Amino acid sequence: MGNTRRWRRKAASALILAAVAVTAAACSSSSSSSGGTTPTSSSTQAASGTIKKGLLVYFIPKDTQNPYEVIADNGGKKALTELGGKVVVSSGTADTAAAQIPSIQAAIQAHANAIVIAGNDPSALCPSLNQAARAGIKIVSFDSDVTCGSSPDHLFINQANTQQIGESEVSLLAAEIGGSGQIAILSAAASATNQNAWIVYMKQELAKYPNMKLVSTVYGNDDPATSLQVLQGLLSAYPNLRGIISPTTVGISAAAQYLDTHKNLLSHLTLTGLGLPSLMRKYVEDGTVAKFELWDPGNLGYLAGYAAASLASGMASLTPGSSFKAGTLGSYTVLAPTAGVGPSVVLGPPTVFDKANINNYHF
Amino acid sequence: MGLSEQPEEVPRLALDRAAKAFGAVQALVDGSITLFPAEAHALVGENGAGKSTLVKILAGVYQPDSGTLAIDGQPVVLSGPVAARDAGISVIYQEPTLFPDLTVAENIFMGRQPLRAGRRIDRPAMNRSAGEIFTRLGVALDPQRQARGLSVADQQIVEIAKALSANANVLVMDEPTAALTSVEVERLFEVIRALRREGAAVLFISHRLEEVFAVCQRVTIMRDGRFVRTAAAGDLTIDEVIRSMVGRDLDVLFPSTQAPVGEVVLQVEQLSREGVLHDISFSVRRGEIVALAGLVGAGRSEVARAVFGIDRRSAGRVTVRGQVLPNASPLAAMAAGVALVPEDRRQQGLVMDLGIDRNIALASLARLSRLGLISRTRERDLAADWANRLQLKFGRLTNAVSTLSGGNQQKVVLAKWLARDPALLIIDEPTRGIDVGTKAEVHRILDGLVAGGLAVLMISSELPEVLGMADRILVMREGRIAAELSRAEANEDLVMRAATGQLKGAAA
Amino acid sequence: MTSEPATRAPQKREYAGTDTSRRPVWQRALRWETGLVVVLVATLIFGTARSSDFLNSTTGFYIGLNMGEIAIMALPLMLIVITGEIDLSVASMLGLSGCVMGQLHSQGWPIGLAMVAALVVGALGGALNGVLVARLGLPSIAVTIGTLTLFRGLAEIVLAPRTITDFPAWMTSIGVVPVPGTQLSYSTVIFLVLAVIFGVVLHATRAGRAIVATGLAPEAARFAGIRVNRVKFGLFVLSGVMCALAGILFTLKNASVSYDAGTGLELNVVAIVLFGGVSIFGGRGTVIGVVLSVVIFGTLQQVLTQMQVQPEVQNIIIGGLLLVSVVLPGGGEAVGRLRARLRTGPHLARAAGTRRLAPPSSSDSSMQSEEKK
Amino acid sequence: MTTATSVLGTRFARGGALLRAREVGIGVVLLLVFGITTLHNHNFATANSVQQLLSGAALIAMLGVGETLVIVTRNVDLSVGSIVGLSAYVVGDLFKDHPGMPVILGFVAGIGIGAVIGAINGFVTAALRVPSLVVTLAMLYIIRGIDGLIVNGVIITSSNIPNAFIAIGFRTIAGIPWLAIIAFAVVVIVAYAMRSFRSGRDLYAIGSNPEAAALAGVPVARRIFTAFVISGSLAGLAGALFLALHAEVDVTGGTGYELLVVAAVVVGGVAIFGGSGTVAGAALGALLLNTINQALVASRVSAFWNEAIAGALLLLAIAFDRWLSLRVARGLRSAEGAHRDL
Repeated sequence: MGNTRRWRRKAASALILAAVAVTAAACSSSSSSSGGTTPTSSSTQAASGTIKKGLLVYFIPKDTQNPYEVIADNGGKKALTELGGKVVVSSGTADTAAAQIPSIQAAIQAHANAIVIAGNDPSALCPSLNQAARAGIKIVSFDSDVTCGSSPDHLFINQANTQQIGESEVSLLAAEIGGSGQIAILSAAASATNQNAWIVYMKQELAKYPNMKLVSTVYGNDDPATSLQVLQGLLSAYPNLRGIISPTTVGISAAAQYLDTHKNLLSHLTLTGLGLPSLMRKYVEDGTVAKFELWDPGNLGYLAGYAAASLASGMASLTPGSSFKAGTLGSYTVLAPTAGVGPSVVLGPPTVFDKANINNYHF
Repeated sequence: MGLSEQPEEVPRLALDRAAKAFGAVQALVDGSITLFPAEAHALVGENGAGKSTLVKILAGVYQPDSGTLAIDGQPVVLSGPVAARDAGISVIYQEPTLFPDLTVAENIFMGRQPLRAGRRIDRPAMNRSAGEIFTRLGVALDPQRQARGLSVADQQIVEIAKALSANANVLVMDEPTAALTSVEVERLFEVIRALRREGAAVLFISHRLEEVFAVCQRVTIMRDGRFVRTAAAGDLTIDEVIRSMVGRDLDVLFPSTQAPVGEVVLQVEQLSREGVLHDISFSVRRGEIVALAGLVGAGRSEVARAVFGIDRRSAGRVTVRGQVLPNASPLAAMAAGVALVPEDRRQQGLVMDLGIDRNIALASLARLSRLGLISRTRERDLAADWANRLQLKFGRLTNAVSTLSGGNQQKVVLAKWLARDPALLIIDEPTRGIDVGTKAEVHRILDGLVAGGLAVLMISSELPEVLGMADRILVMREGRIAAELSRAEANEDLVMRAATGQLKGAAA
Repeated sequence: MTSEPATRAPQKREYAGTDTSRRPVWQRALRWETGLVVVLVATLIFGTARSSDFLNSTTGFYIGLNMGEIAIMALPLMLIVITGEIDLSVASMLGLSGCVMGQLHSQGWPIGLAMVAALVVGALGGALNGVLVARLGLPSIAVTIGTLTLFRGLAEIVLAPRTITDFPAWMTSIGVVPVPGTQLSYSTVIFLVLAVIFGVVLHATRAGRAIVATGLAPEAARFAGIRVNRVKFGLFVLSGVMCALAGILFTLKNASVSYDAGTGLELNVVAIVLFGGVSIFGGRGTVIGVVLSVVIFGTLQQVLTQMQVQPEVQNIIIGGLLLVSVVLPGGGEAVGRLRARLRTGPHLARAAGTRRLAPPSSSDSSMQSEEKK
Repeated sequence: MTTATSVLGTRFARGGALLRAREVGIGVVLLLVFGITTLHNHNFATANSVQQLLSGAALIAMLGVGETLVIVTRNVDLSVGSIVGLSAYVVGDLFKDHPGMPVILGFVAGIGIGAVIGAINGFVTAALRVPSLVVTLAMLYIIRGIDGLIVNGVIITSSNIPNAFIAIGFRTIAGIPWLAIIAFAVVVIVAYAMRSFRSGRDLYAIGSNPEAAALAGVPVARRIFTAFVISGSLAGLAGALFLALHAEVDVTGGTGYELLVVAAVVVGGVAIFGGSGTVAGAALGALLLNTINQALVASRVSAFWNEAIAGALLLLAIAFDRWLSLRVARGLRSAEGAHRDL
């Protein structure tokens, strides 16, 4: 399975590279073609130099119930409130692309100015998003990117550099377990784009630690109960497991809770990953988890909100190197497309939380 | 035996002029019966005379539309089965109502299980009591076995045990002997006599008049939902009873055109079905009616099912007009010209919720279709044609057949099959649950068909029908043909004796 | 009369809402469908009142796009429910067939061949259901809960954790563009064509009569030469194939497939079929009703999403509609029963839990009791 | 006839023996799975691992008990999973809003929520005579919707819940997890009641032959209503325990449990069309399914195979049941046939 997967991954990367090449070409042409429209509008915008009032931005999170997404959505609302616009949060109750499509359609029919979406599927949403783009709606993705190639053009608000997260996760764990032993990954859904992207970089980084062996990747589907069940199976299958990386807020919290109630495991097992400080505070304070990292999802949504509003007002573009202002977060520069990721901005480096600083964060 | 009627005594139970209608059908017009303590009282009447409705009223299942019921002289209203039970009435239905998943003892004591401290069921006591009842009945049934898989006779025993355990002083037995062997019947009679000695009143319903005279002191006769008369058994003869039941002479009921008997249509050779049928061989010719007679459970309907292909036969050969029928294929049988009017009209014969037209057309759809589409016009025409030919009484052809009376329902089943122009008609219980008038009509239809060259294999539990209609009678007993009787030699006594295994020298 | 012990479990029908034996089927059906039309019109008026441009062709296109696959799966399920069975494995089969198609395509199979393979997988899965239900006589609800898990598990084996996305663009455009010359999505057109075919088959052919008769009176159907088991087997295979077709469309529409495609849709499909007036006890149901039900669900979803009604409330509304759809037809009878209860005291009501027990409301009950001699 | 049939019949069909055999059968399979897995991976038999098996199965077993009561009456309750989710969240929410709330009140609240929903299910099913499959399917949607409205994207975490409550989720007594003890107690109590009280036997009678049950004076509607209330209450209790076990809950709590529970119950030998089966069997079925799941992971079988194997096992269990009953029936028929030959 691992082999095929790697093969698949390579093939995919090759495809994506090819796509990127095309995109890059298309971008230059599209920037010139969009340059036909954008400069005119931006020239008028530039004259006032402000973001339009009364913008309507649809935030389409993975689902309406994920706490992480809710915090991000609230960040977006905050941004649009500052800008005198309005945010509508719309999605399904389940993490499926099918449940998000009606929300995209609703955005089109409501003549929204921009859509900010966290994709449940890298490509299933592309057809719908294309329709939205054709209707003149600016597309911003955040949290989990959609990989539609060049169509539609969209800006990805990257929570943190994908590669950086993958690497830092591994190095955090390596530092704690002395760089040797069996480790495992407790992920969300097997089809989650961001998870899989991070895992790719984790594996690359692991090559630097010859004594650390990734024995298994299990999927908790971002459901506490499933996460617990697969974790238990993992522990049973690999009694000598030294470390677990759970790059999902639900997974790490479920795993921490289990370790918290089975402290005997802590003598040889270390947990790290991506978690919300509010969920993890208790476990950091009582020593169950030493370190984990994350960015502020509220800021992520806030940035996405500003990016969407700026794009819709012609105050920002997808051109690499261009920049826009994001309220209290300062100014951001659009990065050039890289393998698998189109134009993007990065929120910033993730924060590593530990006993010393966790009480400073309240998301 | 003698007459034990004591008019001055207060009857244990008196039902007076009870009536019950279901929609347009008046099932019971005048149900009246009086039971005294320590008597066995027979209720006789033809199918459809209203006996079962009367029984269900006594059981509290139906509430009569009018009429009164008194127990020990006190008027009562039985609002449900529990009320009837509390009033001391126990009903043993002809169709046993057991819980297949529970044990025999639990079946007997359901809802009345003996309790011990804390309202818990006292299983040992329950099993012991059940065992005692079986001892009293003289049967060896294990109280702790599951009811699933009990033979019909054993189920009947459990039903009787249920009634006995309830200490009922009125026992209603709706055809309890239908499925019993003669030994079992005699044992049951002993039980009834014992119950009578203990002061209970027993209402005994049976079609076997000799049984009625063997065990009962008084007889009540019903016809067409009405009370006809009650008399002491000693004052009646079987003939009188039959005349009262039928209300006319039998000859009128059974027209008999002698049709020329032609070539063999159905040839059955060594037909067997494991555990059910053994080595059945017979033939039916053009223009004759062959009747399968025998007790319930003797395997008559099973022969029909195996010939038609509903049941798989384990051995033997069925040939229709020289063509060997493949096993278990009703379609092949139909194609060969076989039609089966099954015994259970509601479950097997008709789709009750569908219209008259659709039911009639159901077996002829291929003929009514053009390019795979059913022509509604031709369907209606076919139905209208047969409804007319069989003088069906109905409102509209699209009305559900459930709105029809039993007799008209049977005509719909007949129409469905006759529309296929069959060579062989297997008809199982042709007149069950049909009023007397329609009954004669059905007989006339059959007679006409035979005269027209149809071969008919008829199964009937009604001896007069068998004797009146059939050219030859095959008497079945325990899955075998016990005797073959010609129309000339057959009489009620002979058939019954063959059916119960008391006929010496019969083929077996 | 048979020697078969009478203790054999009676009909598995539990609580029929109503005793309908007195009114012809079509009259009842008509009444239910009239109700559906009213609900639909109300929904449309509501939607238009909220947003003046609700009633445009784009809305219709979206409704079709969102409901297409569910609607296609609802058609064979309707027939299965009419025969008195159920198929809960539909959404899993959608996922499995999509995964098979995706996997084969990614391995270099031509897309057409991969689609055929998906349909074959659908037929095989349906045949498995069919064998277990029709041949072995197992309860379809338990069997299809089992195959629901099995098919989804097979999809997981085939594809997880990958997502296949590299489908030819000219095929995946069916998720974006309408059928040329119309404003309808491809899945809508396919559904409408299928609905017409299913309608004709159900209402005007021998097969349709066989299906209805099987659901209303399986024994009578057998005695009329209908091969009840074959009918059921065929329908399960048909269901498998249709679900595979839905899986193909679902995959192309989304331009991607992963093992969890369509998870949980089975409940939506069942809800649509039941809301369309198809009786869970079998024997009753019309294609028109199911089509109306599909349109109502789709329209409602659009209206509510555009009104920014939370998805949770949408769930509540769906559940409520489903509940109403079964309670309403039985409502009249229930009131009558309550009245009877008041009249005759508590005993009757205590015995009233099961159907065909308490005072029979139709003439046939008397016939039943009279003829068992 | 009577004698021959009953003697032979006894050997084939004595109810209790057959059912006991079924439970023994599940037990044997359970031990086999356990033993083979342990050979493969010695860690599977450690105290910790066994505790996990028991705790993991406890919730489904408890739901299985309630579901058994309902299925035995020829109904089905598909709303249990959503009740677990709602109950777990509401109990958590109560603890969050009232930090000093006694632990026991959490359970009372959970059971109360379940009982109310069970009463609605029971009323609509029994009094309005609507098919329970549709009723509880509709309730599944409605409860999930209500749950979502209450949750509204907020997660209840372990810091919101009293430690004494969480302790129930992982503490053990003599090595046995609390959860398993509670589930065991529920199984024992209900099993005893189903066996030893008239009302319990009534449930079997209703499922076995509803018409005969009414004729025997069984209050059918009331019993069905009660079965749903108990099923709902147990689901509510399971919800509270779900919270204790996971110490956090969001909107996904209990998702998909309904089918898992039906599967466990069917594997445990409860006939889907009513009349037979025991709560002990259902609980063993839950334990078996959970053990198989864990065994697959412990045997390092790819997680992707879990679901397919679980589905196949469920089908096997149903088919095996059918085969068994056919064999019994055939045995009886040839027994009667043999008699006829006498």
